Amino acid sequence: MIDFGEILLKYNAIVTVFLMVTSLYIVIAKGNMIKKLVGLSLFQTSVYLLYLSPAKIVGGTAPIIADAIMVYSNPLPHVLILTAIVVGVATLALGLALVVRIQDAYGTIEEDEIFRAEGDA
Amino acid sequence: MEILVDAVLLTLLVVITLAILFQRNLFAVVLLAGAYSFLMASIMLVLDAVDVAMTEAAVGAGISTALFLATLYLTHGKEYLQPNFKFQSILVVVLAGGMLIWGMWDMPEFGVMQAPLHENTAPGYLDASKNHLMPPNVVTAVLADYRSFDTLGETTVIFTAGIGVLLILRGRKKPKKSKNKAENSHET
Amino acid sequence: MYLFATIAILIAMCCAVARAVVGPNIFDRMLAANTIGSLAVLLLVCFGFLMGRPEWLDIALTYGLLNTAATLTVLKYYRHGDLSVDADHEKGADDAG
Amino acid sequence: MLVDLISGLFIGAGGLFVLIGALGIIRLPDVFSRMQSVSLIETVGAGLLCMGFIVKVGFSLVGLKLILLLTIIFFLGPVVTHAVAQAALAAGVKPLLVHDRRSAATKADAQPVSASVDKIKTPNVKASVKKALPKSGSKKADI
Repeated sequence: MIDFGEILLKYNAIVTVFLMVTSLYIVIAKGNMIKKLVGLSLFQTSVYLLYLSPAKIVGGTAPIIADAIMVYSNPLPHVLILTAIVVGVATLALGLALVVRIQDAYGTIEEDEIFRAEGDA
Repeated sequence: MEILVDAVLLTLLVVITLAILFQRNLFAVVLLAGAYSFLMASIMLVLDAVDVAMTEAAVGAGISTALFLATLYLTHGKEYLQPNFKFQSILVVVLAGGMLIWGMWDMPEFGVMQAPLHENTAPGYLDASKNHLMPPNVVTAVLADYRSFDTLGETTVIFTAGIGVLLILRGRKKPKKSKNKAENSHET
Repeated sequence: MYLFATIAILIAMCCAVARAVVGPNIFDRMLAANTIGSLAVLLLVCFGFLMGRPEWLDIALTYGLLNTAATLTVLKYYRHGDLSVDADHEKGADDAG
Repeated sequence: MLVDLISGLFIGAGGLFVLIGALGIIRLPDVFSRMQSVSLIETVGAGLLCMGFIVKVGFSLVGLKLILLLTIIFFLGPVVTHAVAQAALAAGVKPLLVHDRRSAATKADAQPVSASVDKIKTPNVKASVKKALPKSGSKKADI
Protein backbone atom coordinates (compact mmCIF):
# COMPACT_ATOMS: atom_id res chain seq x y z
CA MET A 1 0.00 0.00 0.00
CA ILE A 2 1.36 3.35 -0.99
CA ASP A 3 1.44 5.93 1.74
CA PHE A 4 -0.47 8.79 0.16
CA GLY A 5 0.19 11.11 3.06
CA GLU A 6 3.91 10.92 2.55
CA ILE A 7 3.53 11.27 -1.19
CA LEU A 8 1.46 14.39 -0.63
CA LEU A 9 4.13 15.81 1.64
CA LYS A 10 6.85 15.06 -0.89
CA TYR A 11 4.68 16.06 -3.82
CA ASN A 12 6.25 19.47 -4.26
CA ALA A 13 9.72 17.99 -4.48
CA ILE A 14 8.61 15.27 -6.88
CA VAL A 15 6.82 17.68 -9.19
CA THR A 16 9.74 20.08 -9.07
CA VAL A 17 12.13 17.36 -10.14
CA PHE A 18 9.74 16.21 -12.82
CA LEU A 19 9.40 19.71 -14.24
CA MET A 20 13.16 20.19 -14.19
CA VAL A 21 13.77 16.92 -15.92
CA THR A 22 11.13 17.47 -18.57
CA SER A 23 12.30 20.94 -19.39
CA LEU A 24 15.90 19.73 -19.44
CA TYR A 25 14.79 17.17 -21.99
CA ILE A 26 13.15 19.91 -24.04
CA VAL A 27 16.35 21.92 -23.93
CA ILE A 28 18.72 19.15 -24.93
CA ALA A 29 16.62 17.02 -27.26
CA LYS A 30 14.38 19.37 -29.21
CA GLY A 31 15.91 20.94 -32.27
CA ASN A 32 13.94 24.13 -32.60
CA MET A 33 15.60 27.13 -30.97
CA ILE A 34 12.39 28.77 -29.82
CA LYS A 35 11.24 25.59 -28.22
CA LYS A 36 14.61 25.28 -26.54
CA LEU A 37 14.11 28.74 -25.07
CA VAL A 38 10.63 27.86 -23.89
CA GLY A 39 12.19 24.84 -22.20
CA LEU A 40 14.83 27.06 -20.66
CA SER A 41 12.23 29.36 -19.17
CA LEU A 42 10.30 26.37 -17.85
CA PHE A 43 13.52 25.17 -16.26
CA GLN A 44 13.98 28.52 -14.58
CA THR A 45 10.43 28.38 -13.30
CA SER A 46 10.97 24.97 -11.79
CA VAL A 47 14.02 26.31 -10.02
CA TYR A 48 11.81 29.00 -8.53
CA LEU A 49 9.52 26.26 -7.33
CA LEU A 50 12.50 24.44 -5.83
CA TYR A 51 13.34 27.50 -3.78
CA LEU A 52 9.82 28.49 -2.81
CA SER A 53 8.46 25.14 -1.67
CA PRO A 54 10.60 24.81 1.47
CA ALA A 55 9.83 28.41 2.43
CA LYS A 56 6.18 27.65 2.99
CA ILE A 57 4.93 26.95 6.48
CA VAL A 58 1.56 25.25 6.62
CA GLY A 59 -0.71 27.48 8.61
CA GLY A 60 1.46 30.52 8.11
CA THR A 61 0.65 33.45 5.89
CA ALA A 62 2.53 35.69 3.53
CA PRO A 63 5.32 37.69 5.19
CA ILE A 64 3.43 40.93 5.42
CA ILE A 65 3.30 41.97 9.02
CA ALA A 66 -0.14 42.45 10.53
CA ASP A 67 -1.50 42.40 14.01
CA ALA A 68 -2.74 39.16 15.51
CA ILE A 69 -0.78 36.99 13.11
CA MET A 70 2.06 34.98 14.54
CA VAL A 71 3.29 32.58 11.89
CA TYR A 72 4.78 33.88 8.67
CA SER A 73 6.41 31.99 5.87
CA ASN A 74 10.09 32.49 5.28
CA PRO A 75 10.65 35.70 3.28
CA LEU A 76 14.27 35.18 2.27
CA PRO A 77 13.77 32.74 -0.65
CA HIS A 78 11.15 35.12 -1.99
CA VAL A 79 13.74 37.86 -2.20
CA LEU A 80 16.20 35.63 -4.00
CA ILE A 81 13.62 34.46 -6.48
CA LEU A 82 12.38 37.96 -7.13
CA THR A 83 15.86 38.82 -8.31
CA ALA A 84 16.13 35.60 -10.29
CA ILE A 85 12.90 36.20 -12.19
CA VAL A 86 14.04 39.58 -13.43
CA VAL A 87 17.43 38.26 -14.45
CA GLY A 88 15.68 35.35 -16.13
CA VAL A 89 13.65 37.55 -18.40
CA ALA A 90 16.79 39.48 -19.33
CA THR A 91 18.44 36.21 -20.34
CA LEU A 92 15.38 35.25 -22.30
CA ALA A 93 15.34 38.50 -24.23
CA LEU A 94 19.00 38.11 -25.10
CA GLY A 95 18.49 34.52 -26.22
CA LEU A 96 15.57 35.45 -28.41
CA ALA A 97 17.60 38.24 -30.01
CA LEU A 98 20.28 35.67 -30.79
CA VAL A 99 17.63 33.42 -32.32
CA VAL A 100 16.57 36.25 -34.58
CA ARG A 101 20.15 36.74 -35.73
CA ILE A 102 20.56 33.01 -36.30
CA GLN A 103 17.48 33.07 -38.49
CA ASP A 104 19.00 35.94 -40.44
CA ALA A 105 22.32 34.19 -40.90
CA TYR A 106 21.20 30.64 -41.66
CA GLY A 107 17.61 31.00 -42.77
CA THR A 108 16.51 28.42 -40.25
CA ILE A 109 16.27 27.93 -36.52
CA GLU A 110 16.45 24.17 -36.58
CA GLU A 111 19.54 22.87 -34.89
CA ASP A 112 20.30 20.01 -37.27
CA GLU A 113 19.91 22.17 -40.34
CA ILE A 114 22.33 24.65 -38.87
CA PHE A 115 24.82 21.86 -38.17
CA ARG A 116 24.44 20.63 -41.72
CA ALA A 117 25.07 24.10 -43.11
CA GLU A 118 28.12 24.44 -40.92
CA GLY A 119 29.46 21.08 -42.03
CA ASP A 120 29.12 21.95 -45.68
CA ALA A 121 30.77 25.30 -45.33
CA MET B 1 -6.29 22.77 2.54
CA GLU B 2 -3.28 24.62 1.22
CA ILE B 3 -1.63 21.32 0.52
CA LEU B 4 -4.63 20.13 -1.48
CA VAL B 5 -4.88 23.25 -3.65
CA ASP B 6 -1.14 23.13 -4.11
CA ALA B 7 -1.23 19.52 -5.21
CA VAL B 8 -4.01 20.07 -7.74
CA LEU B 9 -2.26 23.06 -9.26
CA LEU B 10 1.03 21.17 -9.46
CA THR B 11 -0.67 18.33 -11.27
CA LEU B 12 -2.10 20.76 -13.80
CA LEU B 13 1.40 22.15 -14.22
CA VAL B 14 2.73 18.68 -15.01
CA VAL B 15 -0.01 18.19 -17.59
CA ILE B 16 0.79 21.47 -19.30
CA THR B 17 4.50 20.72 -19.33
CA LEU B 18 3.87 17.40 -21.04
CA ALA B 19 1.65 19.15 -23.56
CA ILE B 20 4.42 21.63 -24.29
CA LEU B 21 6.84 18.73 -24.75
CA PHE B 22 4.68 16.98 -27.32
CA GLN B 23 3.25 20.02 -29.06
CA ARG B 24 4.81 20.80 -32.44
CA ASN B 25 3.03 24.02 -33.25
CA LEU B 26 5.21 26.80 -31.90
CA PHE B 27 2.29 29.18 -31.59
CA ALA B 28 0.43 26.73 -29.39
CA VAL B 29 3.62 26.18 -27.41
CA VAL B 30 3.79 29.89 -26.64
CA LEU B 31 0.13 29.93 -25.63
CA LEU B 32 0.62 26.96 -23.35
CA ALA B 33 3.66 28.64 -21.83
CA GLY B 34 1.48 31.62 -20.99
CA ALA B 35 -1.06 29.38 -19.28
CA TYR B 36 1.82 27.68 -17.47
CA SER B 37 2.94 31.04 -16.14
CA PHE B 38 -0.48 31.83 -14.78
CA LEU B 39 -0.69 28.48 -13.05
CA MET B 40 2.81 28.90 -11.67
CA ALA B 41 1.90 32.32 -10.33
CA SER B 42 -1.13 30.83 -8.61
CA ILE B 43 1.07 28.18 -7.04
CA MET B 44 3.47 30.85 -5.82
CA LEU B 45 0.56 32.62 -4.25
CA VAL B 46 -0.54 29.45 -2.50
CA LEU B 47 3.05 29.09 -1.30
CA ASP B 48 2.71 32.55 0.30
CA ALA B 49 5.14 34.24 -2.06
CA VAL B 50 2.88 37.16 -2.89
CA ASP B 51 5.43 39.49 -4.46
CA VAL B 52 6.98 36.70 -6.47
CA ALA B 53 3.56 35.71 -7.77
CA MET B 54 2.92 39.23 -8.98
CA THR B 55 6.30 39.47 -10.68
CA GLU B 56 5.95 36.06 -12.26
CA ALA B 57 2.54 36.92 -13.67
CA ALA B 58 3.80 40.19 -15.12
CA VAL B 59 7.04 38.78 -16.46
CA GLY B 60 6.07 35.25 -17.39
CA ALA B 61 2.61 35.77 -18.80
CA GLY B 62 3.08 39.30 -20.07
CA ILE B 63 6.57 40.14 -21.24
CA SER B 64 7.78 36.64 -22.09
CA THR B 65 4.73 35.99 -24.24
CA ALA B 66 5.22 39.26 -26.08
CA LEU B 67 8.92 38.49 -26.62
CA PHE B 68 8.20 35.00 -27.90
CA LEU B 69 5.54 36.31 -30.25
CA ALA B 70 7.87 38.98 -31.59
CA THR B 71 10.51 36.33 -32.24
CA LEU B 72 7.97 34.05 -33.87
CA TYR B 73 7.04 36.88 -36.16
CA LEU B 74 10.65 37.53 -37.11
CA THR B 75 11.46 33.86 -37.64
CA HIS B 76 8.17 32.92 -39.27
CA GLY B 77 7.46 30.29 -36.65
CA LYS B 78 7.43 27.27 -38.89
CA GLU B 79 6.50 23.85 -37.70
CA TYR B 80 9.28 21.38 -37.61
CA LEU B 81 9.66 17.70 -38.05
CA GLN B 82 12.39 15.69 -36.51
CA PRO B 83 12.92 12.31 -34.94
CA ASN B 84 11.28 12.55 -31.60
CA PHE B 85 12.96 9.92 -29.53
CA LYS B 86 16.58 10.45 -28.55
CA PHE B 87 17.95 7.71 -26.41
CA GLN B 88 21.01 9.53 -25.07
CA SER B 89 18.98 12.54 -24.01
CA ILE B 90 16.48 10.37 -22.20
CA LEU B 91 19.29 8.54 -20.44
CA VAL B 92 20.87 11.80 -19.28
CA VAL B 93 17.54 13.17 -18.17
CA VAL B 94 16.50 10.08 -16.26
CA LEU B 95 19.88 9.90 -14.53
CA ALA B 96 19.70 13.54 -13.53
CA GLY B 97 16.13 13.15 -12.30
CA GLY B 98 16.98 10.07 -10.27
CA MET B 99 19.89 11.79 -8.61
CA LEU B 100 17.79 14.84 -7.84
CA ILE B 101 15.04 12.74 -6.28
CA TRP B 102 17.64 10.79 -4.32
CA GLY B 103 19.17 13.99 -3.04
CA MET B 104 15.90 15.69 -2.23
CA TRP B 105 14.35 12.79 -0.40
CA ASP B 106 16.05 13.75 2.86
CA MET B 107 14.90 17.33 2.80
CA PRO B 108 12.49 18.45 5.50
CA GLU B 109 8.86 17.76 4.80
CA PHE B 110 6.68 20.30 3.13
CA GLY B 111 5.45 23.05 5.39
CA VAL B 112 7.04 21.97 8.65
CA MET B 113 7.81 24.82 10.95
CA GLN B 114 10.83 23.23 12.62
CA ALA B 115 12.84 22.96 9.43
CA PRO B 116 16.37 24.36 9.79
CA LEU B 117 15.59 26.85 7.06
CA HIS B 118 13.14 28.69 9.27
CA GLU B 119 15.21 28.87 12.41
CA ASN B 120 18.25 30.96 11.66
CA THR B 121 17.97 34.24 9.82
CA ALA B 122 14.35 34.65 8.89
CA PRO B 123 13.02 35.41 12.40
CA GLY B 124 15.48 38.26 12.66
CA TYR B 125 14.13 39.96 9.57
CA LEU B 126 10.55 39.36 10.70
CA ASP B 127 11.31 40.89 14.10
CA ALA B 128 12.97 43.85 12.50
CA SER B 129 9.92 44.48 10.39
CA LYS B 130 7.69 44.11 13.38
CA ASN B 131 9.56 46.17 15.91
CA HIS B 132 11.68 48.68 14.05
CA LEU B 133 10.80 51.22 11.46
CA MET B 134 10.65 48.83 8.57
CA PRO B 135 7.84 48.49 6.02
CA PRO B 136 5.35 45.79 6.97
CA ASN B 137 6.13 43.84 3.83
CA VAL B 138 9.27 41.94 4.77
CA VAL B 139 10.21 41.16 1.19
CA THR B 140 10.15 44.82 0.35
CA ALA B 141 12.19 45.60 3.42
CA VAL B 142 14.88 43.13 2.51
CA LEU B 143 14.88 43.99 -1.16
CA ALA B 144 14.87 47.74 -0.90
CA ASP B 145 16.69 48.26 2.35
CA TYR B 146 19.04 45.52 3.48
CA ARG B 147 19.99 44.55 -0.02
CA SER B 148 19.30 47.64 -2.05
CA PHE B 149 22.70 47.48 -3.72
CA ASP B 150 21.81 44.04 -4.92
CA THR B 151 18.64 45.45 -6.41
CA LEU B 152 20.69 48.14 -8.06
CA GLY B 153 22.86 45.43 -9.57
CA GLU B 154 19.77 43.71 -10.82
CA THR B 155 18.69 46.87 -12.57
CA THR B 156 22.13 46.99 -14.12
CA VAL B 157 21.63 43.48 -15.42
CA ILE B 158 18.40 44.51 -17.11
CA PHE B 159 20.09 47.54 -18.57
CA THR B 160 22.95 45.43 -19.87
CA ALA B 161 20.52 42.98 -21.41
CA GLY B 162 18.69 45.81 -23.13
CA ILE B 163 21.94 47.13 -24.55
CA GLY B 164 22.89 43.61 -25.57
CA VAL B 165 19.64 43.10 -27.42
CA LEU B 166 20.08 46.44 -29.16
CA LEU B 167 23.63 45.59 -30.20
CA ILE B 168 22.75 42.13 -31.42
CA LEU B 169 19.83 43.33 -33.49
CA ARG B 170 21.47 46.49 -34.75
CA GLY B 171 22.50 45.61 -38.27
CA ARG B 172 19.29 43.95 -39.33
CA LYS B 173 17.30 44.73 -42.43
CA LYS B 174 14.15 45.73 -40.58
CA PRO B 175 15.24 48.15 -37.89
CA LYS B 176 11.65 48.88 -36.84
CA LYS B 177 11.04 45.41 -35.46
CA SER B 178 14.30 45.24 -33.56
CA LYS B 179 13.56 48.50 -31.84
CA ASN B 180 10.23 47.10 -30.82
CA LYS B 181 11.88 44.09 -29.24
CA ALA B 182 14.44 46.10 -27.40
CA GLU B 183 11.76 48.27 -25.89
CA ASN B 184 9.93 45.20 -24.75
CA SER B 185 12.90 43.89 -22.88
CA HIS B 186 13.54 47.28 -21.46
CA GLU B 187 10.25 47.70 -19.71
CA THR B 188 11.01 45.21 -17.01
CA MET C 1 -18.93 27.86 1.15
CA TYR C 2 -15.47 29.23 0.47
CA LEU C 3 -14.27 25.67 0.28
CA PHE C 4 -16.97 24.75 -2.20
CA ALA C 5 -16.18 27.75 -4.36
CA THR C 6 -12.45 26.97 -4.28
CA ILE C 7 -13.00 23.37 -5.25
CA ALA C 8 -15.39 24.39 -8.02
CA ILE C 9 -12.79 26.75 -9.40
CA LEU C 10 -10.13 24.06 -9.23
CA ILE C 11 -12.35 21.65 -11.12
CA ALA C 12 -13.07 24.30 -13.71
CA MET C 13 -9.34 24.89 -14.02
CA CYS C 14 -8.79 21.20 -14.68
CA CYS C 15 -11.39 21.34 -17.47
CA ALA C 16 -9.78 24.42 -18.97
CA VAL C 17 -6.35 22.80 -18.91
CA ALA C 18 -7.76 19.71 -20.55
CA ARG C 19 -9.24 21.88 -23.28
CA ALA C 20 -5.97 23.74 -23.70
CA VAL C 21 -4.08 20.49 -24.09
CA VAL C 22 -6.56 18.71 -26.35
CA GLY C 23 -8.08 21.67 -28.16
CA PRO C 24 -8.50 20.93 -31.85
CA ASN C 25 -7.48 24.31 -33.16
CA ILE C 26 -5.58 27.33 -32.00
CA PHE C 27 -8.62 29.29 -30.91
CA ASP C 28 -9.66 26.62 -28.49
CA ARG C 29 -6.28 26.87 -26.86
CA MET C 30 -6.47 30.62 -26.81
CA LEU C 31 -9.87 30.57 -25.18
CA ALA C 32 -8.73 27.96 -22.69
CA ALA C 33 -5.63 29.96 -21.81
CA ASN C 34 -7.77 33.01 -21.20
CA THR C 35 -10.13 30.95 -19.06
CA ILE C 36 -7.21 29.68 -17.02
CA GLY C 37 -6.21 33.26 -16.36
CA SER C 38 -9.70 34.30 -15.29
CA LEU C 39 -10.02 31.26 -13.08
CA ALA C 40 -6.65 32.05 -11.54
CA VAL C 41 -8.04 35.46 -10.59
CA LEU C 42 -11.12 33.90 -9.01
CA LEU C 43 -9.03 31.25 -7.27
CA LEU C 44 -6.86 33.97 -5.84
CA VAL C 45 -9.85 35.79 -4.39
CA CYS C 46 -11.43 32.65 -2.97
CA PHE C 47 -8.15 31.37 -1.59
CA GLY C 48 -7.48 34.69 0.09
CA PHE C 49 -10.81 34.53 1.87
CA LEU C 50 -10.33 30.88 2.67
CA MET C 51 -7.00 31.57 4.33
CA GLY C 52 -8.35 34.56 6.15
CA ARG C 53 -6.15 37.21 4.58
CA PRO C 54 -8.04 38.72 1.67
CA GLU C 55 -5.67 41.62 1.26
CA TRP C 56 -3.90 40.69 -1.92
CA LEU C 57 -6.65 41.60 -4.27
CA ASP C 58 -4.24 44.00 -5.95
CA ILE C 59 -2.58 40.95 -7.39
CA ALA C 60 -5.91 39.74 -8.66
CA LEU C 61 -6.37 43.08 -10.38
CA THR C 62 -2.94 42.72 -11.96
CA TYR C 63 -3.76 39.23 -13.12
CA GLY C 64 -7.02 40.28 -14.65
CA LEU C 65 -5.51 43.14 -16.61
CA LEU C 66 -2.50 41.09 -17.69
CA ASN C 67 -4.69 38.23 -18.77
CA THR C 68 -6.73 40.48 -21.01
CA ALA C 69 -3.65 42.21 -22.37
CA ALA C 70 -1.89 38.92 -23.08
CA THR C 71 -4.85 37.40 -24.86
CA LEU C 72 -5.43 40.50 -26.95
CA THR C 73 -1.74 40.60 -27.84
CA VAL C 74 -1.82 37.02 -28.97
CA LEU C 75 -4.97 37.58 -30.96
CA LYS C 76 -3.56 40.63 -32.62
CA TYR C 77 -0.40 38.80 -33.53
CA TYR C 78 -2.43 35.95 -34.85
CA ARG C 79 -4.76 38.10 -36.88
CA HIS C 80 -2.21 40.45 -38.40
CA GLY C 81 1.02 38.55 -38.02
CA ASP C 82 2.59 41.55 -36.37
CA LEU C 83 2.36 43.31 -33.06
CA SER C 84 2.90 46.82 -34.30
CA VAL C 85 0.19 46.91 -36.92
CA ASP C 86 -2.54 49.52 -36.75
CA ALA C 87 -5.75 47.63 -37.25
CA ASP C 88 -7.84 50.67 -38.05
CA HIS C 89 -5.84 51.50 -41.12
CA GLU C 90 -6.47 48.30 -42.92
CA LYS C 91 -10.20 47.97 -42.73
CA GLY C 92 -11.41 45.35 -45.10
CA ALA C 93 -7.93 44.00 -45.68
CA ASP C 94 -8.57 40.31 -45.50
CA ASP C 95 -5.41 38.78 -44.20
CA ALA C 96 -7.11 35.59 -43.17
CA GLY C 97 -5.43 33.88 -46.09
CA MET D 1 -25.53 36.09 10.63
CA LEU D 2 -27.82 37.26 7.86
CA VAL D 3 -24.78 38.63 6.08
CA ASP D 4 -23.13 35.24 6.27
CA LEU D 5 -26.22 33.58 4.89
CA ILE D 6 -26.58 35.97 1.97
CA SER D 7 -22.92 35.89 1.04
CA GLY D 8 -22.91 32.12 1.36
CA LEU D 9 -25.82 31.90 -1.04
CA PHE D 10 -24.11 34.18 -3.53
CA ILE D 11 -20.82 32.31 -3.33
CA GLY D 12 -22.49 28.94 -3.63
CA ALA D 13 -24.42 30.06 -6.69
CA GLY D 14 -21.21 31.46 -8.18
CA GLY D 15 -19.40 28.19 -7.60
CA LEU D 16 -22.27 26.35 -9.22
CA PHE D 17 -22.14 28.56 -12.30
CA VAL D 18 -18.38 28.10 -12.53
CA LEU D 19 -18.93 24.35 -12.47
CA ILE D 20 -21.57 24.54 -15.18
CA GLY D 21 -19.26 26.64 -17.32
CA ALA D 22 -16.48 24.12 -16.79
CA LEU D 23 -18.78 21.36 -17.94
CA GLY D 24 -19.52 23.39 -21.03
CA ILE D 25 -15.84 23.87 -21.76
CA ILE D 26 -15.21 20.18 -22.11
CA ARG D 27 -18.54 19.06 -23.51
CA LEU D 28 -19.57 21.59 -26.13
CA PRO D 29 -18.61 20.83 -29.71
CA ASP D 30 -16.92 23.88 -31.20
CA VAL D 31 -15.12 27.13 -30.39
CA PHE D 32 -18.11 29.39 -30.57
CA SER D 33 -20.31 27.38 -28.29
CA ARG D 34 -17.44 26.93 -25.85
CA MET D 35 -17.00 30.66 -25.87
CA GLN D 36 -20.50 30.91 -24.53
CA SER D 37 -19.75 28.76 -21.50
CA VAL D 38 -16.50 30.64 -20.91
CA SER D 39 -18.43 33.87 -20.76
CA LEU D 40 -20.78 32.18 -18.32
CA ILE D 41 -17.81 31.74 -16.00
CA GLU D 42 -16.50 35.22 -16.60
CA THR D 43 -19.73 37.14 -16.08
CA VAL D 44 -22.23 35.25 -13.96
CA GLY D 45 -19.78 33.07 -12.06
CA ALA D 46 -17.26 35.78 -11.29
CA GLY D 47 -20.03 38.30 -10.68
CA LEU D 48 -21.84 36.17 -8.13
CA LEU D 49 -18.61 35.20 -6.38
CA CYS D 50 -17.43 38.79 -6.11
CA MET D 51 -20.92 39.84 -4.99
CA GLY D 52 -20.82 37.31 -2.21
CA PHE D 53 -17.41 38.49 -1.05
CA ILE D 54 -18.48 42.13 -1.23
CA VAL D 55 -21.50 41.38 0.93
CA LYS D 56 -19.18 39.58 3.32
CA VAL D 57 -16.59 42.29 3.79
CA GLY D 58 -18.92 45.25 3.59
CA PHE D 59 -17.66 48.68 2.74
CA SER D 60 -13.89 48.67 3.19
CA LEU D 61 -10.69 48.71 1.18
CA VAL D 62 -11.06 45.06 0.33
CA GLY D 63 -14.61 45.72 -0.81
CA LEU D 64 -13.44 48.51 -3.05
CA LYS D 65 -10.81 46.30 -4.60
CA LEU D 66 -13.43 43.64 -5.15
CA ILE D 67 -15.69 46.11 -6.89
CA LEU D 68 -12.83 47.12 -9.17
CA LEU D 69 -12.04 43.50 -9.87
CA LEU D 70 -15.66 42.77 -10.62
CA THR D 71 -15.79 45.68 -13.04
CA ILE D 72 -12.65 44.54 -14.80
CA ILE D 73 -13.68 40.93 -15.17
CA PHE D 74 -17.23 41.80 -16.07
CA PHE D 75 -16.30 44.11 -18.90
CA LEU D 76 -13.03 42.71 -20.19
CA GLY D 77 -14.11 39.07 -20.31
CA PRO D 78 -16.71 39.65 -23.03
CA VAL D 79 -14.23 41.85 -24.87
CA VAL D 80 -11.77 38.99 -24.99
CA THR D 81 -14.33 36.42 -26.06
CA HIS D 82 -15.53 38.79 -28.73
CA ALA D 83 -11.98 39.22 -29.99
CA VAL D 84 -11.47 35.46 -30.05
CA ALA D 85 -14.69 35.01 -32.01
CA GLN D 86 -13.68 37.69 -34.45
CA ALA D 87 -10.24 36.20 -35.00
CA ALA D 88 -11.68 32.73 -35.40
CA LEU D 89 -14.19 33.93 -37.97
CA ALA D 90 -11.47 35.84 -39.81
CA ALA D 91 -9.36 32.70 -39.91
CA GLY D 92 -12.17 30.77 -41.48
CA VAL D 93 -13.55 28.69 -38.63
CA LYS D 94 -17.21 28.18 -39.34
CA PRO D 95 -19.69 28.05 -36.49
CA LEU D 96 -21.17 24.63 -36.11
CA LEU D 97 -24.86 25.20 -36.61
CA VAL D 98 -27.59 22.70 -35.88
CA HIS D 99 -28.10 22.13 -39.56
CA ASP D 100 -24.40 21.41 -39.97
CA ARG D 101 -24.45 19.07 -37.04
CA ARG D 102 -27.18 17.03 -38.63
CA SER D 103 -25.34 16.73 -41.89
CA ALA D 104 -22.13 15.89 -40.07
CA ALA D 105 -23.97 13.25 -38.08
CA THR D 106 -25.51 11.68 -41.14
CA LYS D 107 -22.16 11.75 -42.87
CA ALA D 108 -20.66 10.06 -39.86
CA ASP D 109 -23.36 7.43 -40.10
CA ALA D 110 -22.63 6.93 -43.72
CA GLN D 111 -18.91 6.53 -43.16
CA PRO D 112 -17.57 3.95 -40.79
CA VAL D 113 -15.00 6.49 -39.53
CA SER D 114 -15.99 7.69 -36.08
CA ALA D 115 -16.66 11.35 -36.74
CA SER D 116 -19.70 11.47 -34.54
CA VAL D 117 -20.51 14.88 -33.14
CA ASP D 118 -20.99 13.65 -29.62
CA LYS D 119 -17.65 11.98 -29.38
CA ILE D 120 -15.50 15.00 -29.84
CA LYS D 121 -12.50 13.16 -28.56
CA THR D 122 -11.12 11.21 -31.45
CA PRO D 123 -11.32 13.91 -34.12
CA ASN D 124 -9.88 16.39 -31.65
CA VAL D 125 -6.78 14.40 -30.95
CA LYS D 126 -6.30 13.70 -34.59
CA ALA D 127 -6.62 17.35 -35.51
CA SER D 128 -4.28 18.51 -32.79
CA VAL D 129 -1.63 16.01 -33.77
CA LYS D 130 -2.04 17.06 -37.33
CA LYS D 131 -1.45 20.55 -36.12
CA ALA D 132 -3.99 22.74 -37.80
CA LEU D 133 -1.97 25.93 -37.75
CA PRO D 134 -3.92 29.09 -38.60
CA LYS D 135 -4.37 28.82 -42.30
CA SER D 136 -8.14 28.25 -42.31
CA GLY D 137 -9.08 25.58 -44.81
CA SER D 138 -7.81 22.71 -42.75
CA LYS D 139 -10.30 23.61 -40.04
CA LYS D 140 -12.67 21.09 -41.55
CA ALA D 141 -10.62 18.50 -39.75
CA ASP D 142 -12.48 18.91 -36.51
CA ILE D 143 -15.92 17.45 -36.59
